[in-house]
Amino acid sequence: MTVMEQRDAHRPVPPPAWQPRTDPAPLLPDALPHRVLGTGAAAGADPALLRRLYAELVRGRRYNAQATALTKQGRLAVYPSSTGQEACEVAAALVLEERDWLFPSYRDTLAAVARGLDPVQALTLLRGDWHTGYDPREHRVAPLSTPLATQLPHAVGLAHAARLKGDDVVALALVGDGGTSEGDFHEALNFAAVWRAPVVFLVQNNGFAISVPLARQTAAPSLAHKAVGYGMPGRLVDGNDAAAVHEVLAEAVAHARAGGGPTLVEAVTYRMDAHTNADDDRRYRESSEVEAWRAHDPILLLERELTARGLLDEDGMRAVREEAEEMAADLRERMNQDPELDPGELFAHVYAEPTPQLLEQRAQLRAELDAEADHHAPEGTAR
Amino acid sequence: MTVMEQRDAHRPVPPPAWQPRTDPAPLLPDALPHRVLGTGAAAGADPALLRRLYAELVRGRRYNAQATALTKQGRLAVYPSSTGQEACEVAAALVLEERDWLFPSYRDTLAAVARGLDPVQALTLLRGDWHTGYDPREHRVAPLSTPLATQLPHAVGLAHAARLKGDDVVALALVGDGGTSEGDFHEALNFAAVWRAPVVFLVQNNGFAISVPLARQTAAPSLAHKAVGYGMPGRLVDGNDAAAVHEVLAEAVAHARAGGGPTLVEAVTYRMDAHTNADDDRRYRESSEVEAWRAHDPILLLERELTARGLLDEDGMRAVREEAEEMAADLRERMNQDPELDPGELFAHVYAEPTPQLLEQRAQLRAELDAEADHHAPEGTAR
Amino acid sequence: MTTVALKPATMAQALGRALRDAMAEDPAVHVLGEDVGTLGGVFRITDGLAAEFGEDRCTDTPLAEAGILGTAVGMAMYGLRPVVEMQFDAFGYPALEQLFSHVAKMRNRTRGALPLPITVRVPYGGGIGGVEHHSDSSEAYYMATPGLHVVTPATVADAYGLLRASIASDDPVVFLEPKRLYWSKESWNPDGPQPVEPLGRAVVRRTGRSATLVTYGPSVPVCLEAAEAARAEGWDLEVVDLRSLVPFDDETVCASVRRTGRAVVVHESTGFGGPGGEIAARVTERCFHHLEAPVLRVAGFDIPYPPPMLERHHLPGVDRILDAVARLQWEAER
Amino acid sequence: MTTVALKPATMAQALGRALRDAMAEDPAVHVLGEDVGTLGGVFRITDGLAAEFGEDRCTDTPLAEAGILGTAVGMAMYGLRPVVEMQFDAFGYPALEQLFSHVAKMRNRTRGALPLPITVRVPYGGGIGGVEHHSDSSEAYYMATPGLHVVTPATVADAYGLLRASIASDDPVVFLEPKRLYWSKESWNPDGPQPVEPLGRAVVRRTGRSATLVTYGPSVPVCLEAAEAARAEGWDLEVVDLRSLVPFDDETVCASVRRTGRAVVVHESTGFGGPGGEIAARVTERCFHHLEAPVLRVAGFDIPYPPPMLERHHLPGVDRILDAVARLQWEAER
Ligand SMILES: Cc1ncc(C[n+]2csc(CCOP(=O)(O)OP(=O)(O)O)c2C)c(N)n1
Ligand SMILES: Cc1ncc(C[n+]2csc(CCOP(=O)(O)OP(=O)(O)O)c2C)c(N)n1
Ligand SMILES: [Mg+2]
Ligand SMILES: [Mg+2]
Repeated sequence: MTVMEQRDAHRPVPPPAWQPRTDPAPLLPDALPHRVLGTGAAAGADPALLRRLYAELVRGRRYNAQATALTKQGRLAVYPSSTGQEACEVAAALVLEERDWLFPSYRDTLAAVARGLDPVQALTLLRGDWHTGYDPREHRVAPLSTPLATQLPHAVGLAHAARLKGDDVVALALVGDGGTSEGDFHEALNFAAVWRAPVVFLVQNNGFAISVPLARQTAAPSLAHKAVGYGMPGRLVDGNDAAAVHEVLAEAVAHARAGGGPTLVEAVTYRMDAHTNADDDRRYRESSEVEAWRAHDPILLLERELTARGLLDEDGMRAVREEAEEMAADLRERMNQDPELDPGELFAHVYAEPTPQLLEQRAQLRAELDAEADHHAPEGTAR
Repeated sequence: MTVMEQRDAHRPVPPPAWQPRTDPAPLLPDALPHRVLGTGAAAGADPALLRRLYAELVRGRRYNAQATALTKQGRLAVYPSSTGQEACEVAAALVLEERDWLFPSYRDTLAAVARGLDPVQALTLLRGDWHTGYDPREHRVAPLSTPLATQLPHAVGLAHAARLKGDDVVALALVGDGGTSEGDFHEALNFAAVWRAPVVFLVQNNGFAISVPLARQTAAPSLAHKAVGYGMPGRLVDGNDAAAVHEVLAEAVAHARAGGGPTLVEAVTYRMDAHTNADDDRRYRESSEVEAWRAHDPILLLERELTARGLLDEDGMRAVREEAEEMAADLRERMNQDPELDPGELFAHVYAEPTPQLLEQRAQLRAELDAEADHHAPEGTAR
Repeated sequence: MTTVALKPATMAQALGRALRDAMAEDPAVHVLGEDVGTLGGVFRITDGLAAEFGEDRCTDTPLAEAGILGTAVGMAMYGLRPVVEMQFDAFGYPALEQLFSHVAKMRNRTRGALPLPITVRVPYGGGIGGVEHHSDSSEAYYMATPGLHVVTPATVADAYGLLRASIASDDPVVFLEPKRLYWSKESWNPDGPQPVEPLGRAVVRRTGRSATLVTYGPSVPVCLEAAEAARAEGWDLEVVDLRSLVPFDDETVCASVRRTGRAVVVHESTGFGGPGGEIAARVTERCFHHLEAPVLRVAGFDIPYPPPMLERHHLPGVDRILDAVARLQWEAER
Repeated sequence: MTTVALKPATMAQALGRALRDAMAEDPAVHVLGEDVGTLGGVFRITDGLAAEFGEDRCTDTPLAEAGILGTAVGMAMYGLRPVVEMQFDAFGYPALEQLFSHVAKMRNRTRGALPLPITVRVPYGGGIGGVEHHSDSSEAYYMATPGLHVVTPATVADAYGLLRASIASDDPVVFLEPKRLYWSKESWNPDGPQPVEPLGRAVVRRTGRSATLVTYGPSVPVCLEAAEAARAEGWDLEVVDLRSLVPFDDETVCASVRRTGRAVVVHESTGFGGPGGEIAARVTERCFHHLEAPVLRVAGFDIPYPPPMLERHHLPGVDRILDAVARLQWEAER
C-alpha cells in the first residue's frame, strides 16, 4: 500500500462531497495586458536593469537588421526576424540565472544571443552549415526548435529532472501564438502542472502564424486563459513593454524556483517584419496595421521612460548604438567567411559509434570526393 | 481584398487598444456539478423523459452485466464496462435527434445501443469478428474509437461539414478523463471553437484512466475549466444524475444547433467495474471507495425521484426489469452463436478495388485453406 | 487531329490548376491546411483558391496537423472530399496517428461503409537549401501502411494528372510533391490536361537496353540526366518512373528489368529501410533468372537529412548513379 | 566451472528484472509511461518498480504519448536515462513526431553534444486476440529513421540481455517486445543474467545446411518450429535471429546465406514496405552469386491487422514458411 498511500488525497468522490481541486480565480489572467512603461509603475524598477534592457533592445534590433541583410547576401539560408519582439526576446534572456535553461523556437536566436551566445554560433542552423552551432549544455540553451511547440515538453522534462535531482534550475520555453494550437503545447502544459515542474512558458503572441491571424488560431478570450485548464496561473503582459515582460517573467521564474510550479505568460506583441525573408507579408496584412504598431515600438517605449526619468541622454543612446554597430560589423565580417565543412562529419554523429554501414557510406563518399578532386585537379598534379 | 475583408474584425492591435476576444465569465463552469434529482429541480422535467431514462438505465446496467458475463464465456475478446456510468451513456444517446451523429469511444457501446443499435452489432469489435459491426452512416454512430481522443477531431470535422452543407446536424463526442490529456483533445476543441462547429464534447470523468486517478491526469480545478482556453462554455454536471446530464447536454445541443458553437461538458461519475474484464482494480483502488459510490448510483437516484413523485411503482419497476432481462437473454443467445466469417474478406475492404498484390495474397490464402481442408478431409472424401 | 497549344508551365502551376479544376467540378472538394487561404500556401500551390471558392472551400486552419487531418476524416465521413496540405514533409508527422490509425483503416474497419476520399498533399525531399526538418523524405512510412495510396509526380503533366486522379479516388492518397521540382518548367497543354487513370501505373520515361533505372519523383530528372551521360560509357539505360509507390506496378517494372537484365533503384530517401529495399526485393523475387547482377540501390545516406551546405553530398546525383551502373557486373556480359 | 541454477521464467519476468537491475545500478534510470506505477503496466512488466524505487523513479504519466516521449527528451538532456513504455504499438503513434524529429536527430543536430540515451519500450505484434489497434507491428517506421537503434528479443535471456544493453546505450533505442512471447517460459539463470554487448549482433538459433530463415522477435519460435517440421521434407534449415534490426548484422546473415545458398525472411509485419524488403535486398546485394533462388519473404499480408477471429490467417505460420521454402527452386539443386 506504500505507493497508494503516497498518492494525492484527491480521490474520486461523488458530487455531494465533490470539491474543485484548486481555486480558479487566481489562475485567471487580467483582462488587459500588464504594462509598466509610461504608467508610473516603472518607478519601482531597478534603473540598471532598465538601462541594460535598453542596450539589449537596441543591440537586438541591430542584430535582426544585420541578420536579415545577410539573407540578401546569401549568407543565411533563411532568417525569421524578431524585429518588434525584442522586448520579449531580451527579457526572456535576462530574467534567467546562469544555471537556468532557455528553450527557444526558430525565431528566438536573439534570446540566445542576449543570453550570451556568440551570434555566429546562434545562426548556424539558419546559415546552413550545421543544425546547431553551440553546445546546448555549455550554454543551457536548447537547440532552436523548428517543429512547432515540440520544444515545450523538452523544457518540462528538463525542469522536472532538475527538480528530481534537487537542483535549483528553472526552464523557460518560448513559443508562438500559432504554436499554442499544437497538441504538444497542451501535453507539455499538462505535464508541467501535474508534475509542478519549475518551468515558465512564454507565448509571444505576435498576431500571426505566418499569414494566419490570431482570430483563425483561437476563439479564447486570450491565450493566457488557457492556463486555468491546466491548473496553472495565466498572465497577460504587454510584450512590447520590456520592463513589464521582465517583471512578469521574473515573478513566474521566482514562483517556479520556489516550488510553485509552472506559469503561462502571454506577451502581446507584433511581428514587424515578414515571417521570414522568404515571406511576402503584403499578401495578408495591410501596411497601415504595421504602421500602427510603430507607435508602440519596444525601443521607443523604453527610451521615452528612460529619457523622461533622466536615466538616458543623447550620449548614452549614442554609446548604445555604437556598441550595437560594432556587434553588427563583427557579425557581418565573420558571417562573410565561408565555414569550413567536412562532409565526412555527416556520418559522425548519427550514433555514438558509426555503424558498419555508415562507415561504408563514409568511405564511399570519400572515394567520390577524391575522384572529383582528381578530376578537377590542375593538369600535371599528381595525387 | 475580398478574402481579407471576409476575415474577422479581430486584427492585432497594440495593448492600449487591446480587447479580450470574448468575455470569459460566461464560459467558466460552476464550482459544483449541476444536479437535478433529489434537489427539487426535477419538478420541471418531463415525466415521460424521466421514465424513458429510467428504463434505459436499467436496461443499460443489465447490458453491461451481460456483456461482462460473455467475456467469461469467451464470447467477447474484451469488454470495457460502463457500469456506474449509465446516466451519461443513456443521456448522450437520448439527447440527439435522428439526424445527429454520435462519436463513441471503446467504452461507449451502451450509448450506441441506447441510440437504437443492435447490441450484437455494437459488440462486433469487442467480440472480434470484425472491427465494426454496423454501417456508421446508417445509424449516424461513428465506429468505436480505440485510440484515445482521436475521435474528437472526426466529430468536429463532421459537424463542420454538415454546417457548411447547411444541414441542421449536431455531433456529440464522448471521451474519458484520461483522454483529455491527449493532444487530439486540444486540437479538436480548438478547431471546434474557431470554426464554431455544432459539436458537443462530453467528458465522462469516471475518476480513472485504467489505474491512473484524475490527480495524476490534471491539476485543473475541473476538466470543464479547460473550455475557457478555447473560448467555449464549460459545464460541470453530476454524471450519475441522468436528468441533469440530459438537461445540460440538451442545452449544449440546442446551443450548437442554433449556431452558437461547441460546448465542453464534464460529467463527474465513477467506473464501478474494473477498466475491462482483463483489469484487476484491486491493485489501484480500495473497495471502500467503490462502495462509497454505490450510494450515488444513477439508477438509485432516478428511482428515488420517480417513486417519490409517484411516477414509478413496483409493477413499473418489474416491467422495466423484465424487458431488460429479455434483451439480455436475446443478446446472450445470439452471441453464443459463432459468427460466419470469410477469411477472404480480409482483402476486400483495404481499398475500393483490391490491388493486384492483394488479389495474389487472397489467392494464396485460398490455396492454403483448400490444402488445409484437403488435409483434414475425412479419408475417402474426394475434392 | 487538333493542334495542341503547348505552353511552358511549372509543376506548381499544374498542381494549382488541378486543385482549381477539381474544386470547380466537384463542390465536395475542400482544401484545408496552414496558410492555404490568403497566402496561397508557402509554395503558392493554393494561390487564388480562397478568392475563387471562398474561405469555406479553401480554409486556413489552426496550426495543428493532427487536427487538420482528423477534422478532414470527419468531413470525409460526411461526404466531403478534403484535400489537406501539410506544409512540409516533417510537419506532417504530428498527423501520423490519424493517418495510420484512422485514414488508412476506416474503409476496412467499416467493411467498406465509410471510405475516406482524402488527399494528403505533402511537399517532400530536399535540394532546396532548406534548414533541418524542411527536406525529409518520408515515403517509407506511408508505404508500410496498408490502406493508403502513395503517389508522386515527376513531370508537370503528371502533377496535374495524378493530383486530379488522387482527388477523384475514393481511397486516401498520400500525394508526395517533390518540392525541388515545383519550379521546374516544361511545355504543357494547359487547355486540356487530363487525370491519370487508373492510379498505380508506372511509365517508361526513356527506353534503353543495358539496364533499368527504377525511380520516382525528384530523382526522375536526375536519372534521365544520368541516362544521357551513360551513353558516353556505352550504356543505354531505361528509366522507369513509378509515379505510384502504392499500388506498385510490378508489371511495368518487371517487364523492363526482364528486358534489360539489370536494375538500379534510385531515390533520395535514406537507403536503409527506404522504398528501395522493397522495390529491389520484389523485382528480384519476380525476375531472378533474368538478372545478370543484383539489383542495386542508390539512395540518400542512412543519416538525418544534412544541413543545406552539405546536402549535395547526400543527394543521389549522376555520378553516383553511374558508379552503381558500373557495378552491375558487366564483366559477365556475354 | 560453477554450476548454474536454471529456473523457468517468462519473458515478462526477465524484462521486469532487467528494468529493476538497471534502476538499482544507475540512479539516472527512470521509468515512465501510462499505468507503469501502481498497476505495474498493463502487461505487468514494471510491477514492483514504483514500490521499490518510488514514484519519482517509476512514474504514472498523464495519458499523452507525445508528452511522455517529449518530456523524456528533456530528462535525457539533463542527464537522466529515461525508459519509456508505450502501452501498445499503435498507441506510440502520437509520439512519432517526437521520435522522428527529435529523439532520432538530437545527437546529430548537436554534433554529439546532446546524446539522448532513451529506451522506448513498445509491445508489438499480434497473436494475442487483441482488438483493433492492439496488434500492430511498426518496426518498418523505426527502421526507416536514421538515429534510432531498433532491437527486439525472441528469448527470455535476450529479453534481459538486450534490454539491459539498450538502457545502457547512449543512443536512443526502440525496444520492441513481442507481446505474444511475454508469457512464454524458458529455463533461465536469474542469478547472473548479463547484458548483450554490443547491440547489433544477430545470432544463429539453429544451424542447418539447406536454407536460412532470417527472422526476429515473435517469428523466431515459429521459424524454429518450421525448421523442425522441415526435417520431414528433407530440409535442414538454419535460423538466424536478428535481435537488432538497426544496426543490421550483415556479417552474420550473409555468412549464413552464403553457406546455405537460399534464404527466406520471415516476419509478422506487412510484407509490402516491411522490414523484409530491406533484408532481402541487402542480402541479395551482398550474396548474389551464392544464391540458388531469390530471397523470398513470408510476412503478414498487406492489410490492416485483422480482428481476433481472423488473425491466424494473417500470421506467418509453419505451413506458410514451408511453402516458401518449397519455392526455393530445389529442382536446380545440383
Ligand atoms: C509542426 C510544425 N508545423 C508547421 C510548421 C511550419 N511553420 C513554421 S513557422 C509557422 C508559423 C508559426 O507561427 P507562431 O507559432 O505564431 O510563431 P511565429 O512564427 O509568429 O513566431 C509554421 C506554420 C512547423 N515549423 N512545425
Ligand atoms: C492513444 C492511446 N493511448 C493509450 C491507450 C490505452 N488505453 C486504453 S483505455 C486507457 C485509459 C483511458 O482512460 P479514460 O480516457 O479516462 O477513459 P475510461 O477508460 O476511464 O473510460 C488507456 C491508457 C489508447 N487506447 N489510446
Ligand atoms: Mg506568431
Ligand atoms: Mg476515465
